[in-house]
Amino acid sequence: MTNHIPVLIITLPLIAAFLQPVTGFAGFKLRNLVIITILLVLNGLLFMLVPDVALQGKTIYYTMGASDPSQFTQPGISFPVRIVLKIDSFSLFTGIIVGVVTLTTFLFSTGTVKEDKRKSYFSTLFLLFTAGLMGMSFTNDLFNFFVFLEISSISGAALVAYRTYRKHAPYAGYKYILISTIATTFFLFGVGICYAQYGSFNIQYINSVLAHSYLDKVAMLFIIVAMAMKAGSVPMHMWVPDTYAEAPASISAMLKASGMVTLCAMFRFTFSLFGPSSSGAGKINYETLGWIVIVLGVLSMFIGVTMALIQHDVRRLMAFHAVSQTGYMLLGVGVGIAVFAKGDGGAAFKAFGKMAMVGGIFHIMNNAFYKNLLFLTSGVMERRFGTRNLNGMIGLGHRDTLTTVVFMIGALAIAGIPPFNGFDSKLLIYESVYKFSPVLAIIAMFVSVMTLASFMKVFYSSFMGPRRDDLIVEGAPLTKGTKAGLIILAALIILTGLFPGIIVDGIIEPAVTALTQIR
Amino acid sequence: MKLVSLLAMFIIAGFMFTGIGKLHLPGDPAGNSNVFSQRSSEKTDTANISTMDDYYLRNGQMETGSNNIVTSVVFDYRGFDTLGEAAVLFLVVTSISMLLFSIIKGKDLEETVLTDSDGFPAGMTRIVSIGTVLMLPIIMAFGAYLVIHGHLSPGGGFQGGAVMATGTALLVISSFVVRNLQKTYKLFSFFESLGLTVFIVTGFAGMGISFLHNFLANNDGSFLGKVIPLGTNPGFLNSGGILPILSTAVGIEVFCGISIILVLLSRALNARGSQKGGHKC
Amino acid sequence: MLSIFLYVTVVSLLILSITSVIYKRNLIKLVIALNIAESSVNLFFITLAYRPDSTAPIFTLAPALQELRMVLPSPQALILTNIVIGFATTALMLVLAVITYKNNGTLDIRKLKGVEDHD
Amino acid sequence: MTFSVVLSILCAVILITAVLSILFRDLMAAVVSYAVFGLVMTVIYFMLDAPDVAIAEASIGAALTVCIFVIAIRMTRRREE
Repeated sequence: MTNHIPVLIITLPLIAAFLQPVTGFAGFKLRNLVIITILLVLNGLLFMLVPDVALQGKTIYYTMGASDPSQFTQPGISFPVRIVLKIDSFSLFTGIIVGVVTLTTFLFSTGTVKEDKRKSYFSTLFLLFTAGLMGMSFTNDLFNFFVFLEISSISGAALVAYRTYRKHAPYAGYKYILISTIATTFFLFGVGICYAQYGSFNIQYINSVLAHSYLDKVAMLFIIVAMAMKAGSVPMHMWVPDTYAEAPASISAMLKASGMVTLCAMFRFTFSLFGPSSSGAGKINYETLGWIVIVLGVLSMFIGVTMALIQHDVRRLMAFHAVSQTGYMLLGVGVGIAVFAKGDGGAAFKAFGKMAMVGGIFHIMNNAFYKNLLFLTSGVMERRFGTRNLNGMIGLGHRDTLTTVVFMIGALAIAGIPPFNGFDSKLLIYESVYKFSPVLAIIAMFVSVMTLASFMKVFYSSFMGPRRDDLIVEGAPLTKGTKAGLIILAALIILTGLFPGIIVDGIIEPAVTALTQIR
Repeated sequence: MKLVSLLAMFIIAGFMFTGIGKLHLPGDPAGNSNVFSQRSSEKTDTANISTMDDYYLRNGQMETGSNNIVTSVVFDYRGFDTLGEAAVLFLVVTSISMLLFSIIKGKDLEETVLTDSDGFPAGMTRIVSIGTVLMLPIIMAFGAYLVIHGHLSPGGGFQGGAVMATGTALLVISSFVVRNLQKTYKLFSFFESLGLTVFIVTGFAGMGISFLHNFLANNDGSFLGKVIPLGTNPGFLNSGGILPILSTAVGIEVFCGISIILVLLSRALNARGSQKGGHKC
Repeated sequence: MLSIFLYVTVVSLLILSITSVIYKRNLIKLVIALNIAESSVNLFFITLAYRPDSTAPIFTLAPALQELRMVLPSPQALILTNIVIGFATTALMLVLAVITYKNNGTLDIRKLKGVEDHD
Repeated sequence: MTFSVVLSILCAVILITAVLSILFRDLMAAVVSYAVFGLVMTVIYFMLDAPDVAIAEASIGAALTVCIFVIAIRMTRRREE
């Protein structure tokens, strides 16, 4: 059964979702238990793959419906004719992010989303969201990726609009699906152009015969624009604050995970699809592409953090920080792309480009954890005070010790303060980017300081101050599931922060190697 | 902001228009243009094949036992996409139920329809009602034909299910509003779930070899496993392996899913308090 | 000649729909525009699949010739999937637009703008 | 030759109906225009040897999409502001 793990990871949440109309009758406790079990099994399956894939560098293929699923192609032909799932270190890394985020988020949502008739729909959509993100991580087929992109964006839009009684929630959902549909249309155009030239949809096969023609560049433009739009990078970031603010807290966290997966996919398309093919040297100008990514990253960092400073709405503030943090990853990986295919035989890449990429990719993981934690705590704050406005919150620290502590951990991590995980990845980015261009590193540090200032504002205004029980709308203590979700995330942040070497050597470094094929 | 996006749009348009001239044009065939040239009689012939589509055209018929190559691509070679697509429809039906049950409340669920003396709905003229009653069986039969003959003639699960759902649309627009929404919804929802479950269970049934493996095809004489001759032939209904099963499952799922969407939307239209601002057309 | 016509139609439809997404303000009109974009993608793929003097990839209907030419099957299969996905997206967008109208009393993006702040 | 002429006329019809369905300020008229768009698209698919896609487009693009559009417009307002 072990060689069927790739397909099980995607189909288990699908089956659970399809059976929801049946299991939904069994009462909500059983239903939640079933879903938590499935998410735990998913995480278990993912970590079962770590020794083989990440540590030994194996690549696992799974060809749907073939007589020998572990082969990439059938005997006698050089191209795959069926859909292939591919698990290498990079997709495993993406899958682990999705697994951890979905588990903790669902644990959190068991206590915060009201148990009523519509909760059954909520959990169905949540499972499908998970399946979509897992599929996006593992598929090696462009059209299959499109299908899973649609699954994740449609379920995301419906979940953003979950609280239809709120005035603007449906409009936020509408915005999200509008942007997603435009992005998927662009993506499909890019896929069509690739297909027109190579007659295949398989990423690895297309890369092996890539001719770097003019049409390839057009296809790359379409695909990368689509992914950047979906990940919420700067020119198309306007939907992010509205959507993240109106969604339930757990769904904001899931949207963030979806953005991270999209970003990972964008990097995979840059390197594994349009990267220099094995047949010839790269003719696409990677330095220009890298600089475009860097400029997008710097703009995202700067605009995100400046807009965040003036917000009074806690969720919009965090959403703008999400844009700003995306900038760090784009900066790190952009530096990597810029020095990726330089004429010096990869010396510059080995010197600092790879470290920048490790920093950027590591930051994706760290960001997924602490941003998730911050969104979840903002959910607790919103629940307590019945508003998202910072002016209406004061003195929460007197009641909710756990929330205060985990918020503090998350805020320090996002600002890059030493014992937490944000520091490790930011340090990698600073060091390597400084070798590439000192100005960029200084901008990145400056943005980090502004982030700290902004989160101190939130901390002082909502957790400090006199105890005001009259402002509290809902005083019920947090349920066990909610607490478990928060504690797991906080523990992960601290552990990653204390032992970054293990994570970097075990997961991140193999992921970067799998992406760039440069050891 | 608008100007910037428009500018970006024009840049992309420029790229596209310049790209058109360089695209593979439908005049010059990529790969082997003749389907049977130098085709050996083995089940899988891999000689002289240069693209994926060539492979489908030359081997699809023998490997999957289906005369319609599009169906064999949809349900066999790229069956996982189809599973995802069915999941998208299920997902949208779930979302729409979730969103619309906040508009449709209590009494709307069992609202009875005004009928005239013969039991036809009073909303439209008699011509529309009787026309609906006459058309409905034909549409349903055509849809069912498309689903069942998906591996022989144009058609398949999606098309058949969608055609059958136009029958529901006809019922909706001729004001045959469903009497008891709760029961109808549960029925449709059950069958939708059933279709999807059949699909995924069929996929897992081939798991001894791989997910969605066509384990029934070409088992001579047994259930759905008839071997069909190479080339033009009238086709046999009991060929195709798991394709007819998957096609039927998807057909049921699409029919029920789209029906739920239509029924819920029409009930939300007639729900109390929603007439304000609406226009008759 | 023929193919250029089809490709120009595809690109014009895409540009038309994206431009109207940028400039139109009615939520339902935006859905129509996106549907047109989706149709343009579908036409693009079907055009890619086409070969002159060929038959549809269905052996039941094919003429019994020695030299049999067929159009490419896989883009058609993908477009079947895309059409259903497009319908699903349209339905969801329309329902969201309807509920937005119920909550705010307008479908105009300008009037919906700027209301997201504090509440 | 006839094939090319018919196809180019249909392409022109497609473009005209698409532009009309964007320009009409009466949403119901826009949707009717979109229905014509879907029907002509069906004919084009059939001419390009894609009968499977043509059936799907005929039932979904020309019938069901229009049906849900009409319902949605009846639930909101008919004219653009």
